[in-house]
Amino acid sequence: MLIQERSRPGRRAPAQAPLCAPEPPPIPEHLRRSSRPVLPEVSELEVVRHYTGLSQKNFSIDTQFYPLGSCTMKYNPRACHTLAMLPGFVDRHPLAPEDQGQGLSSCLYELQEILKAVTGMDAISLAPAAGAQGELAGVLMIRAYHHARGDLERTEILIPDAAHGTNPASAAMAGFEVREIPTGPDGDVDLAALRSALGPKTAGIMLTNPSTLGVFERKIQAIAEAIHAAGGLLYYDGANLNGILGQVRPGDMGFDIVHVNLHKTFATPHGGGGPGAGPVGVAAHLAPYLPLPLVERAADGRYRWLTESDRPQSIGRLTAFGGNIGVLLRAYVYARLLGREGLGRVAKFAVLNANYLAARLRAAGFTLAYPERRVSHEFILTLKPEAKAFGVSAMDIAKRLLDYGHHAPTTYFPLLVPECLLIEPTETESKQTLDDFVEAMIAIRREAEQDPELPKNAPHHLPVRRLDEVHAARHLDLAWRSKSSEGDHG
Amino acid sequence: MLIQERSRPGRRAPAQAPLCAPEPPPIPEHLRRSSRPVLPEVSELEVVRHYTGLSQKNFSIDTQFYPLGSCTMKYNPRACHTLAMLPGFVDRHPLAPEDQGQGLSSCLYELQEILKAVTGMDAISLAPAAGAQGELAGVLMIRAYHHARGDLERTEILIPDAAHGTNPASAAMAGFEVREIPTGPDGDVDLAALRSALGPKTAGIMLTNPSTLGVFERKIQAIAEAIHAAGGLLYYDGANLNGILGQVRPGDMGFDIVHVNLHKTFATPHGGGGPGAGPVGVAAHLAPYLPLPLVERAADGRYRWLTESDRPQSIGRLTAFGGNIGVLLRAYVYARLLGREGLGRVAKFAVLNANYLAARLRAAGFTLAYPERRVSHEFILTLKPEAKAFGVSAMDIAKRLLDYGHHAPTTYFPLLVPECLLIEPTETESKQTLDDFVEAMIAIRREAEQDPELPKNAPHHLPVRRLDEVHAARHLDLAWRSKSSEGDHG
Amino acid sequence: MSFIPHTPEDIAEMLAVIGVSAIDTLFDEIPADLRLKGLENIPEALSELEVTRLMQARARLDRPLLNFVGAGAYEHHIPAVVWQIAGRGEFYSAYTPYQAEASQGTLQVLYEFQSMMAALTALDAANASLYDGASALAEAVLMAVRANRQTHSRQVLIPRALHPAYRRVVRTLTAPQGIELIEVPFARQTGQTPVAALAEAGIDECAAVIINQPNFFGVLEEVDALTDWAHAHKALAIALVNPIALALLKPPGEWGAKGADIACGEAQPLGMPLSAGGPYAGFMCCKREHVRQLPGRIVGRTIDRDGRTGFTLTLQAREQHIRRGKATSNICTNQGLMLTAATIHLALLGAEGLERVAATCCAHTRLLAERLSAIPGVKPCFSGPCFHERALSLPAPSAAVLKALVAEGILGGFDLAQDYPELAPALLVCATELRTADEIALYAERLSAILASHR
Amino acid sequence: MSFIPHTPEDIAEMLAVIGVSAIDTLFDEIPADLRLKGLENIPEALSELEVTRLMQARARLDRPLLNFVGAGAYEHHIPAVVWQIAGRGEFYSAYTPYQAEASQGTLQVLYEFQSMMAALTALDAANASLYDGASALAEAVLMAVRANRQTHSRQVLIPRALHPAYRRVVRTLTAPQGIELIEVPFARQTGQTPVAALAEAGIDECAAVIINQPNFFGVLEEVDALTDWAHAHKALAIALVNPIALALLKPPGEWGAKGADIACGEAQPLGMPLSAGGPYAGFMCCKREHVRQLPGRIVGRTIDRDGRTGFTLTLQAREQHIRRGKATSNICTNQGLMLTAATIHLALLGAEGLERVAATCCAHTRLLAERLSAIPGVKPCFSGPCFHERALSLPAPSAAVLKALVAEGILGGFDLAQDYPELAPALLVCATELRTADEIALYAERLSAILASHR
Repeated sequence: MLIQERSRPGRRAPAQAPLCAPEPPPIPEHLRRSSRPVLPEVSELEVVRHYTGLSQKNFSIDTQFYPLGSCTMKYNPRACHTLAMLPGFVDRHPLAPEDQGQGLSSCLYELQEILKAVTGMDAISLAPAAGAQGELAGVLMIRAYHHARGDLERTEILIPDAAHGTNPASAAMAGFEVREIPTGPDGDVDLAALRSALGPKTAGIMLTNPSTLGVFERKIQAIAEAIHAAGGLLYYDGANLNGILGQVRPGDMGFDIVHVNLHKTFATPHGGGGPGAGPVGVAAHLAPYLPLPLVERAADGRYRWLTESDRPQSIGRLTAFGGNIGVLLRAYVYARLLGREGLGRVAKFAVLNANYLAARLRAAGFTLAYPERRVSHEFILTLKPEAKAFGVSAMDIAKRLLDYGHHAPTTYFPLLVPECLLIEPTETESKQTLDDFVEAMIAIRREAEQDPELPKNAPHHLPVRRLDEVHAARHLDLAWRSKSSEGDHG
Repeated sequence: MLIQERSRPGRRAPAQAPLCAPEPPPIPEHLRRSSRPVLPEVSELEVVRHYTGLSQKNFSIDTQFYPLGSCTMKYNPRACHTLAMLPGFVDRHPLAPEDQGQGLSSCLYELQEILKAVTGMDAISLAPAAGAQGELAGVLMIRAYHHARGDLERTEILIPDAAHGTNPASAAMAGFEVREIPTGPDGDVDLAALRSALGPKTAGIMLTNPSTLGVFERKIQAIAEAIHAAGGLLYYDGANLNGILGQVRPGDMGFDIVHVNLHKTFATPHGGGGPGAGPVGVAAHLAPYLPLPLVERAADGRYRWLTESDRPQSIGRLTAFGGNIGVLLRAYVYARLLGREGLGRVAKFAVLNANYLAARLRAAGFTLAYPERRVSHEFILTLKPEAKAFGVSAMDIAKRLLDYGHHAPTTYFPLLVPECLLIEPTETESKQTLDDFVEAMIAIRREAEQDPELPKNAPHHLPVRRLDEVHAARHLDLAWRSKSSEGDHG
Repeated sequence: MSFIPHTPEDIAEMLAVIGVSAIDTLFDEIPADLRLKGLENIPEALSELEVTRLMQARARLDRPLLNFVGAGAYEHHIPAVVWQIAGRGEFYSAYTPYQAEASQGTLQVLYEFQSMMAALTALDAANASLYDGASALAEAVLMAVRANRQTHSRQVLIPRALHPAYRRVVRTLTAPQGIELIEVPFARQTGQTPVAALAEAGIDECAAVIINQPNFFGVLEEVDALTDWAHAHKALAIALVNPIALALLKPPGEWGAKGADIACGEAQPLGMPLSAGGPYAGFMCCKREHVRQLPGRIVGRTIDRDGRTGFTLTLQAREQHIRRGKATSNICTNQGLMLTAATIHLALLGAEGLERVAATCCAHTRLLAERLSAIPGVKPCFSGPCFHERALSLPAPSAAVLKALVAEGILGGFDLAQDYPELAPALLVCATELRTADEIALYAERLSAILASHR
Repeated sequence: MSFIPHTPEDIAEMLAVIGVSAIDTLFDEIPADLRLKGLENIPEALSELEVTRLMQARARLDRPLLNFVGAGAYEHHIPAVVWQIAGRGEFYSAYTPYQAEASQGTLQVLYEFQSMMAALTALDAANASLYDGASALAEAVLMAVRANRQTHSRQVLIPRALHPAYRRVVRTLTAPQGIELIEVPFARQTGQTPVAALAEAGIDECAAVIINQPNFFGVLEEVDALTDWAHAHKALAIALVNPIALALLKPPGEWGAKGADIACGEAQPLGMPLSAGGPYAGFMCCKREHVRQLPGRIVGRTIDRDGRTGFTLTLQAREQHIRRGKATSNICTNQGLMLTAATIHLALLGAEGLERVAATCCAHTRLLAERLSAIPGVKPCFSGPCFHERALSLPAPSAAVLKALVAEGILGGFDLAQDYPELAPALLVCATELRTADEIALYAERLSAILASHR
C-alpha cells in the first residue's frame, strides 16, 4: 500500500509543522496556488510504521551478502555515519566563512592527501558528486588540456568495449565522439586495434583496471606509452580500485587522470542509489583544470577553499556547493579507521575472497569466463552451459539466489560474455558466507536440473514474485494520482 | 543461529578496542582469570547483520498494531529518543555537581510538576525505575507512615482479585500480608466484602481504576471513605492511567499514593522489556516518605537534589543513582509535545478507540465479559463460546492474529474471566487499523469454524511455529555453552 | 584487521583451495615493476574511540552561527523520524535497486517521492534524483535541447536573477555540447525578470527559457507571462523552483497557457541537513510527452507473476548502462537516500504542514526585513513581491559587515557584492521557520551597532 | 491533535457505531463530581521544532566535564553500532516478549546475553536484567535468604568497602523483610575486607556474605578466602562484580573451593551511556541449583512444533504475574533494551577486546595515580592491589578541591569524606580507556596548582 493510499483527509502529524500558522503571505493572486497539492495526510505513527515496513522489504549489506560485481558492496562502518552527523558538520551552512570551518576543512584536506597517496596522483579535487560526475570531470579536463594547448582537433575518446556504460556517456556529455576498442580473447585490450585507432583526433582513453572482466590489464604500460605517444591522455575509471588498493596505483601505471568512487572503495553507503562521491585526481600537468572547490593548506596551517580566481583554468563547478561533503566525511573516517596498513590490506583480501569463490565455483563445475586468467577482486561466471542444458537463464539463477538469502551478482554485464554473472564478494565477507553462497549455487543448479520451474519462477520467498519490466515500460505508471486530480492531469 | 555459533577463533572487530594493549596489569596470580571467557569472536559486519536480522523477527509498535491490554502500547515519538540522547544529558556522570546540571534538573522538576497536575497529588518522586518499583515505593510509604505514627499493627494490604500480579508481589516485598478482595459480578469491587475485611490490621488497599476488567470502579468514593475510616491508605496502581488522563485524577478520587508508568501513559518505549520509569506521587501528609532523590527549585530559581539530610524520613533510595533519567527525559519531551490540551485528549481517544473496537466486535458476535458496562480504554473479550463451539482456545486465536500481522492482545488475564483477551488499542491507532483488526478476528472465527486446525497450529507465517513452553521449563537451557567449556561447568 | 573477518585458519584454507601459497601470488599478473611496496603518507590506523575523539574535536572547531543565509541551502526543521528511518541499514546500505524483487522498499519510496513531486509541480512525471539543484538545472537544459523538436537552436535564456553558482554549473555542464547561455537581466526596480528583457535578448527562437520562482533574490517572477513568451518562441519553459515554496505558489504545470515543460530544483529543504553543502538532491519533473528524455533513474509501478503490484526501475533504455554514449545523461549513482529522507519528510508534513512552513518562513523573513530596514541606511533592493529571501542594500561594505556579524556569532546573509556589483553593498537574507523573533531582534540590534560604528 | 490520527469523519463514524453522540458520554460511569474540567499547570503544546530548541538549550547548560569519576558509573567507548542497532524500532518499541513467536529477536538477544554473562561469571544461569547494580544486589540478598536452606539466619554480611549508595539501596529493599545487614570493616592499611573481619562480626551462621570485587575503593579482595569463609559458615557467597573487570579477574564461579553462589552487578560499562545515572541494568547469575530462586525474567531455548529451535520466557512460575504474592520478586518491566545494547557491545568486543579495555583502564588509572601522587601531600589511601579506581588522600579539604577542579572543567573524583570520614580528605579517582595521557597530565597540573593555593 502506498503512503498516499493510507491518507485520510484532515489527518496530520501536527508536531512537525509550526503550530500557529501566520497569516498567508501577501502573494499576488495570480502567482498563488489555487488548490493544495495532494500529499499524504497521515499520522506520525503511520509514517514510522509504513517506512519501517518498507525498509524491511530491502536487501542490503546490513542484512544480506551482496556480491554485486563492479559495485563493491562492502561493510559501511557505522561510526562513519555517526561522526559525519556531528552537529558542527551537519548544521554548517555551505556559505559559512571558511575560518569558522577549519575542522571540516582539515578533514577534507587530509582526505585529498590520502587519495593522492592511494592513487599516485599529484592533486585531487573532491568536488564530483558521484563516479559518473568524476568521469565527466575527467574528460572535461582532457578537453580543457588540449584546448589550452590550442589542440582543438582531438575529438575522439577511445573506450574498450567492456567498459562501464558511464564511460561513453560521460565522453558524449563532454562533447567527444566515442571510439570503441575491442577486447582480445584473453580479456586484455586488443593492442593492435588500439594502435590502429590512434591518431591526431585522439584526445584520450578511458580505462578501468582491473577491467570489468575481472582481470588485470597486463599491457597497461604499453597502452600508456602508445596513448601518450599519440598525444592523448589516459583516464582511469576508479570503479574497480578496490581490487588494487595498496598494491598498485593508477599514477604508476601511467594514468593522467583518475576518479575514485568513495561509495565503493571507501565504504560509504550506497543508500539505495546514492549519494556517492567521485573525487578526481590528476598528474601535475592537469592540476590547473581540476574542478572547484579545492582545499588548500596555507603556510600558516590554516585551510582555505580555492575559487575561480585562484584557478582560472578550472573546468568549473559541478554542483552548487562543494559536492557531497557528508559522504566525503564518511570516507575520511573510514580511511582513518583503516590507516596505512588497513588500506593496504583491502585489495589483498578482496582478491583473496574473489579467487577463493571462483576456485570453489569452478571446482563445483561452474564455468569461468576467463579460466586461464588470475581473478582480480571480481570475476565472471558464464552460465551458458546451464542455460543450454536446463533452459534456465542467468537471470533465473540470480532471482533464485534471492530466495536463498543472497543478493544476486550483477547479471548480463559486461555484455561481451553471454549469460554472465559478475561476482564481487569484497574483503569484508567471511569465508563462511562465501561457502554458503557456493552451496546455494550448487543447490540451485541441482534445482535447475531436477525442477527447472523452481528457478524459472523465482523468487518465491520475497515480498513480490518476478516483476514484469515490460509491463512497466509499456504501461507507464510513474506517479500515483488521486482520484480527484485524475481529471486535471490524467 | 546464535552469535556464539557464528564465532571463529581469532576473528575480531578490532576498531572497537584500544589498538595497543598495555602490559597486563599487576594483578596477583590467584586473583587473575586463568582462561578467557568464551565470548563471540565476530567481525563488525557480522554483528550488524546478525542483530539487524534479529530485530526483524520482532513485532513492535513501529511495525505492527499491538493491542496488548494493560500495557498501553502507543506510539513512542522519535523526537523523545533524539532529545534524551543530546550530549549534555547522555554524557553526564550521575555524580557531576548539580550546579553543572541545571538543564537536566529543570526538565525533571517540570516533569514532577506535570505529574502532579495529571494525578492530582501534592508531591512526586521520579526515583522508581519501573511500575513495580513504584508500587513497592508506594507500599513502603504506607509502612513508613504507619510506623511513624507508632501504628505497628497494620500488617495487611487489601488487593482486589483482579489486580495485576505486581500488587501482591510488591506488598509481600514490603513485608505485608495480602488480603484478597473479590470482585462483584458487575466488575466493581465487592464493597461488602471489602468492608468486612477492614480492621485494625488494615494498612491500606492497592487499586487500579479503571480496573484490569476494563471498567471504571464506580464506588471509588465509598471505598476511599471506608479505607480512610479504618485508618488505612489508598494506593493507586497507575498501569491504567491512560484511560483517565485528563478526565479524572487519582488524587480527586481519594487516593493517597499513586504511581505512574511513564513507559505506558507517557509513551516512552518499552524496549522489549524495559527500561521504564514508575514515578510515585503522594498527598501532602506522605511527602516526607517519598523515595530519593527529589528535585527542588530553590528561591533563586536554581534546582537542587534533595538527599537524606533534607528528607530524613524518606523510605530511602531504590537505585544507586537517580533512577532511569533517560526515560524521564523522554517522558518530559512527550509531555511538552502534547501540552495541556494534548494530555487532556489522551484518554478521550483511548476510550473512544476501545469502545469502538468493543462495539464492532460485539456487533460481529463476539462476547464482551462485561457487556452491561461502559468500556474504558481496554476491554475483555471472552472466547468461551468459540472455545466450546469450535474447540479453539483464546491462545489459538491470539497466535493466529500474529499471522494476520497484529500483535495478540493480553491472553488469560485477568484470571477471573475464562478464555479471555484483554484488548487495549490506545489513542494513537487509526480507525482503519481497528477495522483491520475486527476483520482479522472475524476471519479467524470463520477459520475456527471451518478449519480449526488452522488457528490451532498457528502461527504459520512467523519465524517459528508455536513454541513449546513446557519443553523449555522441563529441559532448562538458559545459556549456550561452548564445547570446550561443557566439561568445566556442564 | 579492521573490518576483515579472516582468521589465520581461514586464510590458509582459502589459499589451499585456490592453490597458491601466499596472497601476494594472486597479484602475479600485475607487472612487477608496478607493484607498490606499501602505502606512504597515510597515518596509522585509529580505533573508533580515537577517531571519535578526533572528529568531535574537529566538529567543535566549526562554530555554530545563528544563520540568516539561504541562497540555495535552507535551514529547516527536520523531524527526528526522518533520519531515524532513513538511516536504517536496509535503506542506508542497499545498492541501486537493480534487483527489483529484493528492493521493493527503496523502489516504493522512490515511486512515492515521484508521486509527491508530480503533485507539487502539477506535472506528470518525476525522476528519482540528480545530484543537486544546480546540476539538475544543467540536465534540464540538456534535456530541453534534446526534447525541443520545434527548433534547432542551442541557445537558452537564463535569468541573471538566478543563483550565480547555478549559472556557473550550468555553463560547466552544457558548454561542451555547444549550448549557448544568454543572460537575461532583471529589472533594477522590482528585481523581477521582465518579459521585455527576453525579447531584448534579440533571438527569434531558442531551445529553452529558464524561469526561476522565486528567483535568487527571493522575488516572485511573472511566471505566466514568461512561460507564454517561451512557448510563443518555440522554446521549452524550464521551471527552477523551491519545493517548500510550491506549497503556496502556482505550480509549474499551471504556468501560463500550457504550463512549464520541465520543472527542477533543489530538494534539500525537504529533510536534508545543511551539511556544509551536501549531500542534497536535485529533482526533475516533466510533462508526459517528454518523459523519455528525462535523465536519471525512474521507478514505475508494475505487476508480478501473480498480478500483485510491485515497483521496478523503468525506461532504462534512456540510461547509460543500456544506451551508453546515447543515454539521456551519464548519471548512475544519484542521491537515493536523500529522497528517502525527502519522502518521509513530505509524508510527515503533508500539504497543510508544508504550507505552514512556507507561510512561517515568509512571515519571518518579512519581519527580518522590516527590522533591518528600520536601521538607517538599510533598505530593500527591490519592490517586487518576495518569498522567504530578501535583498537589502547596506550603507557600508557588505564583506566587512558580514565579518563583524560573524564575530558576534551571526551568519548575516549572502554577500551580493561579488556576483552583483551593481547592487553593492547588499546582502541577501533569509529567516526560515527556525528563526525566532528574539533572534531576529538580536540580528537587528547587532547590525545596527556595527553599522553605527561604520558611520 | 498530536499523535492522534482521528479525522472528524472517523470520530463521527465511530461514535455512531458505539451509539453515543459525544466522546464525553463514554466517561458517564465516572461520578460526575470527580470529572476534571481541564488540566491546569501544564504548559501548552510545543511543536517538535520548539521542543528541540528547548532541549538543546537545556542540554547546553549542562557543561561537559573532563571525567575522572567512576564510583559505580563508568565512561567507556560505546561503538556506534551499539545504539544504531539497539535503537531500531523493532527493538526499541517492542513489549516484553510474552508472545514468543512474535518476539524471537528480543528473546534470542536475551538468551545470548545470558550466555555471555554465564561465560563471564563462570556460573550456570543468568537472568535478563534487574533495574541496576544496586537493586540487583538487594535482590541477590533476598534471593540468598530464600535459597539458603542450611540456616534460618536473616543476617547478611556486607562490606563497608562497598558502594555507599548500594548499601543504602540494599537496606531500603531488604529491611522490610526483616533482613539484618551487618557491616564488615575494611583494613585501613590495604583497603581490603579481611577474612578476620568477617569472624569479628561475631555470628555463627549467616544467610549470605557479600563479596565485592573490585571493592568500592578499586581494591581487589581476597575472594577465595572470603568465599570459603562464607561456605564454612553456612552462608551463600554473593559476588558483586564489574563486568569489564571480569575480563581479567577470576570469575565468581571459580572463587574458593566451591565458587560463589550468586553473582550480580551493574551492566552499565557494557555499552550504556552515563546518562546522568540511568537507565542502566543490573545483572544476576547463579549456580544451577538456585535458578528457581532467581528474580526477574529468564529466557530459555526450546523447540517449536516443527522441532526448530526457538526462544521463550521460561520459569515464569517464579514471577509475579503467575505466583503473585509468592513470587521471587515483584519485578516486571526491567531494563531489556539496555541488555540489547550490552549484548551487541560484548559481541563487538569479544573476550580479547574486553581484556584490552580492562587492561587499558588499569594502566590509565595507574598512570593517573602516579601523576597525582607525585603532588606533595597526595598519596594513595591503600596498599592493596587495585583495578581501575584508586583512593587518594589529599592535603586539603576534598569538597573545596573538587569544586575548584570543576571550575577548571574537571570532574576530579568522588569525595570520600562524606561516606568515609575516617579517610578524609580523600578522593576516589578513575581513568578509563577514554582518558588520554594529556588529559591525565592536565588534571595533575590543575590539581597541583589548586593544592598549592591551599597551602
